[in-house]
Amino acid sequence: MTNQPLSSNRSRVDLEYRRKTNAEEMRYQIVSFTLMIFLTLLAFAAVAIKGFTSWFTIPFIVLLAAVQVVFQLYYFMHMSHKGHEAPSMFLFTGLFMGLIIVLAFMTIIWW
Amino acid sequence: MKRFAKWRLISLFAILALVLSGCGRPYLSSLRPAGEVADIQYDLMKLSTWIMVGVIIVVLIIFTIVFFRFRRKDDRIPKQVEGSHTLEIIWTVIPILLLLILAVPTVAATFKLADVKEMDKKNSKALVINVRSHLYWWDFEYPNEKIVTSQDLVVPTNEKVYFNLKSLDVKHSFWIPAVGGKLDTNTDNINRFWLVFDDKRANEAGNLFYGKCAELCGPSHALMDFKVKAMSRADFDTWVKDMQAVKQPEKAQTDLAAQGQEIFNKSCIGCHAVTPEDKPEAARLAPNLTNFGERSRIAGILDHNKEELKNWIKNPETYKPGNEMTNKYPAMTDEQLDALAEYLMGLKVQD
Amino acid sequence: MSTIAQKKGFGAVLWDYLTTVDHKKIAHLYLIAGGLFFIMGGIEAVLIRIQLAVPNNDFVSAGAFNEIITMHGTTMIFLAAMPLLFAFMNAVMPLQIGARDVAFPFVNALGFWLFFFGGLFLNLSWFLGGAPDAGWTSYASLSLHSKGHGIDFYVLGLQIAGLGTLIGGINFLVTIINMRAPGMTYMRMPLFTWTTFVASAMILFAFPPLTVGLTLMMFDRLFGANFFDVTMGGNTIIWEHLFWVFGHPEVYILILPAFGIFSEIFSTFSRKRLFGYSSMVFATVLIGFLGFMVWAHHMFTTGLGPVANAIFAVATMAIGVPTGIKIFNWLFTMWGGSVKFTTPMYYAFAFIPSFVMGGVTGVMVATAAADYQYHDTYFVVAHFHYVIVGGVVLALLAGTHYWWPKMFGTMLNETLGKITFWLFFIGFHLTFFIQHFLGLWGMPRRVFTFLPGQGLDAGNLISSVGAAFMSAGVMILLINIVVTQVKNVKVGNDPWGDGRTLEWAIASPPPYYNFKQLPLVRGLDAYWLEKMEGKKGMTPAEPIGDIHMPNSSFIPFMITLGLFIAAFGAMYHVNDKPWAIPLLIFGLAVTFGSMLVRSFKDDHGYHIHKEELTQDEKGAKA
Amino acid sequence: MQAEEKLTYETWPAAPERATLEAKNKFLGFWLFLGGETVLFSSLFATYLALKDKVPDTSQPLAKDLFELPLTLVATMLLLTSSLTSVYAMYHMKNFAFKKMMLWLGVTVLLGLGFLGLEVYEFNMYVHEGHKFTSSAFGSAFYSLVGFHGAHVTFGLGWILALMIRNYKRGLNLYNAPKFYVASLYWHFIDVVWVFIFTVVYLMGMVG
Ligand code: HEA
Ligand code: HEA
Ligand SMILES: [Cu+2]
Repeated sequence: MTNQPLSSNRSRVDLEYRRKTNAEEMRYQIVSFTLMIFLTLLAFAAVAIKGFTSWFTIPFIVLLAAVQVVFQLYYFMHMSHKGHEAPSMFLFTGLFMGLIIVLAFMTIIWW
Repeated sequence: MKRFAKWRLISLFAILALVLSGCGRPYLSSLRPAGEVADIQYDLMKLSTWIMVGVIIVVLIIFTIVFFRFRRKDDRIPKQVEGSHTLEIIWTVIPILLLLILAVPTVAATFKLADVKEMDKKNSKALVINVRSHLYWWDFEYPNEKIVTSQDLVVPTNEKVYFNLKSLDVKHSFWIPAVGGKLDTNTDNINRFWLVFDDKRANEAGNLFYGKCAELCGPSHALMDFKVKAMSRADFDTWVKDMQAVKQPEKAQTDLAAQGQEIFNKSCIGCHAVTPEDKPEAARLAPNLTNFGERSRIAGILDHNKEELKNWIKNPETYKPGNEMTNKYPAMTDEQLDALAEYLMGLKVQD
Repeated sequence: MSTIAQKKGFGAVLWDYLTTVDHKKIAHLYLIAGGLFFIMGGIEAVLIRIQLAVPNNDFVSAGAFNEIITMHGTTMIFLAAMPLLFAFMNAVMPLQIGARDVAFPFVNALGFWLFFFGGLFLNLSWFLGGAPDAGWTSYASLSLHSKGHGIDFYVLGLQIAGLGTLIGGINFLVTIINMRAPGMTYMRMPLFTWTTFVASAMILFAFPPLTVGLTLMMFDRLFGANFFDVTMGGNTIIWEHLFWVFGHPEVYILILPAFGIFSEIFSTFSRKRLFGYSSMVFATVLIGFLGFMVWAHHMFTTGLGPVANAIFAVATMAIGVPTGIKIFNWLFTMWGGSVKFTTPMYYAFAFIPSFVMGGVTGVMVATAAADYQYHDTYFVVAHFHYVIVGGVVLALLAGTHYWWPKMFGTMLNETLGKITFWLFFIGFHLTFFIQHFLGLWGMPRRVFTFLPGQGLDAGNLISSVGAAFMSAGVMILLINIVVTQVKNVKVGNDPWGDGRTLEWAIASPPPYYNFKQLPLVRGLDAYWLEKMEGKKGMTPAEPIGDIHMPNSSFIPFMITLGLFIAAFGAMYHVNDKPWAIPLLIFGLAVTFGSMLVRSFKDDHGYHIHKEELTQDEKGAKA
Repeated sequence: MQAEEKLTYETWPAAPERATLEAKNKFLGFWLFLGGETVLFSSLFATYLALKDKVPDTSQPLAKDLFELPLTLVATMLLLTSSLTSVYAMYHMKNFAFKKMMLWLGVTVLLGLGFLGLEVYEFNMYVHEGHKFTSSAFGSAFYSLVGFHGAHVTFGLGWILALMIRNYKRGLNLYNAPKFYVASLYWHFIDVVWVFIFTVVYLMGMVG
């Protein structure tokens, strides 16, 4: 297959539009970054503040981690964009396999 | 292509001949089950074999028809068929059903064979044996009876015998094919299961079952055999009493044996105990020899006589490469070997 | 550039192969190296059978026997079966999807060299103090206990070879996803391509656990870690899990491409499209997926407890269903067809009963409670040789005969081919059928000898005789290959006459750019469709234009060589050799240096110009 | 060669990381590789969880004795921020602003170096407390998991630096844009792994 030709004389409007969407996306990125920092602080706080049982804390911080990872994947790594069908399929399959391994190692290896 | 069909026929006969020639030796073969566990497993094996033979026959029928009916005879282009939903449903659903028929008893048996609740009960009367595997030898401890023996496992018949399995060096696997499937002796944890030794069928097998190590454990893995003496409960109780009665090392009966005992006490007793008392398992460095004279094999593999015993002590390496005994004691002269053999063969607890 | 048939000196040919990034030449490399390792593994198998022919045999010593079985298993699985499958994937898959090349030609070459040097390293153990001796599964307590460097060779060699397989798998995946010709939708891909796809995906997810396992083992043996040392808090079961999390998918990585090969052969020689194509695809994917859920069926006797055993038993049985779908679809592909019994078809046909027998014993060993009896006996040895030899090896032999003309432009002799088949097939059943019974009669596996008087003598002798038949078969194949290549009678595009898929639409062997113009794919069995409409070739999907080609490169060889050297450094470091750590560093420096050179030196490849392509055409006609 | 073509702001495509076939392949291949890496790290996490606090004797420190919140928090912030800065870099790459991209990449590298420095300091501290790679299964598992991540960080830094040096004079084109993009994907992935490390190893370790 040959390389796709680049449309060389794209209109100004087009460029403007692209610039705008890029900038807008960047704003999303910052929002998600702020959220991530917030979630991180929340997780650290949950551990720093004594008094919660570990039955609460551990699921809570794991949940926070999962949410953060979704932010990373979908915003920072653009997995929400078009053309990421194969990547997300393979990544989630990998994640699934990985979870099974973790589950097995936490249940059928004796302590 | 006729040849092909003929060959199938011949092989069928060969199979038949094999089956008729017997299902292996009664003391060794899993096809000659001699206890409840082996029975359960044998039943599962039979069930699955019938299902599988059925599957194979169906496949072979279609296979044969294809072979004879659809060989190329002319240059015609056959119809390009895409598939058939009906057929596909049939050969999805029927296997699922067959597998369900197999899965249900499998699950039931798996849970049944793992049921060792009896061991945890307080004041349980169940017989428990702690099996400790070592590079190429087996150590058997009866914790409630407070005795230890090695290489020849002694068990009562017609009752559930419970086992605690562990290895002290590398992983091995504890297997008495005629009596039940195997369970690994891990280095990490204690595995538990139970077996039953059927009285009548033990008799048919000469009251001596063959046990094997079933997990590759080094050069002499193939030689890590043990034997199982199955006896009635009464006989077993007597045996236990006799063992328990040995508080001091058995006194040598003859002069030669006395010499042997002296040599033994100088060179061997560091590793081998001759009293059945319950030392901590890590201190049991080599097979306990309390009732050595009554064993069935030397080192689990050699015939039980003085000649083989002397050969073994002279150079264990030739019989069990990589064993832990080689070079742990000074070389012995022939006289010393005679004396040792005399002494060891005299180590008996039952009269 | 354009004339391929030029006579070249040996040195030039060698250099060509050392630097090639052409998937077709890499296929040759895989075929040759994999073939050599197959013979190595086969010779080891014969040694096993000689030793076990009679009781109390002392043909080889106990220690040597363990080395031989370990190397037999390891070599056959990692260095013979997989690379041979990779040979066909490389030779055929890009052609089947109508691509000019794979996605990463450079990585493709790198993958081969990693496999090759890994295998070389592993086999050097024979000469450098002893081969690994803890079984191909290398369970942790024994492998930590094992003296000498055998296990180190295993760990490092497999690590290197495994890396090669992993990047090879990624390369195939990207090729299939991104490089399909116009019109080649997923549901028009030939089944061999599909199975390559699924097997590659399985490689992607199965090899990392092996990498981790090997790394932990390396840390334990060479760098003082304690993962598996119970006295230090370690746990050997971790190794068992990591190994089988990889190990079970691995066997499907082997069998799926084999299924693919047979699918091609069945439909080709039945002159019929594959029966139930979509359910075949579905079954392939399902087998691939389920393959990851069942690994603990190798550990039924480890003591995981009844809950785990029951779950894994039932999950394992489930795999029988999609596999059955495949078996019946193959049978019904032939049903109503016009079946021509060529050598490849002999193998494919014989595969069905052979594999079904192996498959159903698989389901038998999956019944956990009964597996307490089967496990680690010759019953299991019989099971897996029935599926591997009756499935994978028959597929490899079938594929060799089937695609030989496509890869080398000349046909293997059919008569010799059929002789090979009969010898191998008879020998195979003779060797392994009786082993089911040996296992049931109480013969554990991995025993270097057995004592007389246990009723095992006759069975073992029969089994050994069978191995002799197989050897004879393989030797005839080798003769066939030599004779064929010496005669070198050239054949056309579609030498079997019944070709259906795209690889048969172009010359044998294909020109180095594969397709002058990318073909337009109008349905399943693209080439067959065109033939049925009376066309001679494919309709092009593009005008003739310049073709972009990658440059050859010596860097893959260098990157790998560095790792090979580094592995020696890592290994001898435990012996306190003063040169060991410097050697390790030097080796890694060669590797990373070569990688840097690669990334700093732009390599944009070159173009074949339109004019050259048209000239080629004329030259060929003249 | 089209990939080497000099482009301008106007001709720069919307998705330069996937504008050529080579780029598409690289992009996809790298994502698949990350899928494999997921399983790799999962295996290491699983091993760590199985061996956590498995020490031969009571004299050795356990997870709850070792880890401290502030240090982990600072390291986490450094790495998270570096993820943002590399997003900035890619933002400028898409806008064909080479200089700005390089600048942000530079910041990313600095933050990454800071993270690595903290890790070295931390490991050093543990070793002094008796928590060594060779002292227990727990130690082996801890250093393997966290160290594997650290090695990824190191490799990532080397990679980004090499790209920056190599392309310093060249400016952006379709040949190197995908390379920058893929390197930044790698960097994010390292961050994703870290999120789990600080949660599973450090925070869960401190909870007990
Ligand atoms: C190519 C390799 C390959 C393949 C395809 C398979 C296929 C299968 N294997 Fe096998 N296996 C190995 C290679 C392979 N195996 C190896 C190498 C080992 C030993 C490793 C070692 O320890 O060294 C092993 C060991 C092994 C064990 C462990 C035994 C033990 O150590 O105790 C088990 C247990 O469940 C098992 C099960 C299965 C099953 C259920 C299948 C299924 O996929 C089979 C499915 C196929 C069919 C069932 C036949 C066709 C179906 C029909 C005609 C439909 C109707 C069928 C029914 C209703 C049953 N295998
Ligand atoms: C792809 C996998 C594969 C293949 C193809 C084979 C092929 C064969 N295998 Fe085996 N085998 C394994 C994978 C494989 N095996 C594995 C994984 C194990 C387990 C190892 C372990 O326990 O750790 C095993 C174990 C194993 C055992 C059990 C060992 C034991 O437990 O003690 C036996 C015993 O009979 C055996 C035999 C054979 C035989 C006779 C063949 C035959 O089919 C081989 C046929 C090939 C030849 C015969 C080629 C010979 C060629 C020549 C003679 C030509 C010479 C020419 C020149 C020199 C120019 N194999
Ligand atoms: Cu399996």
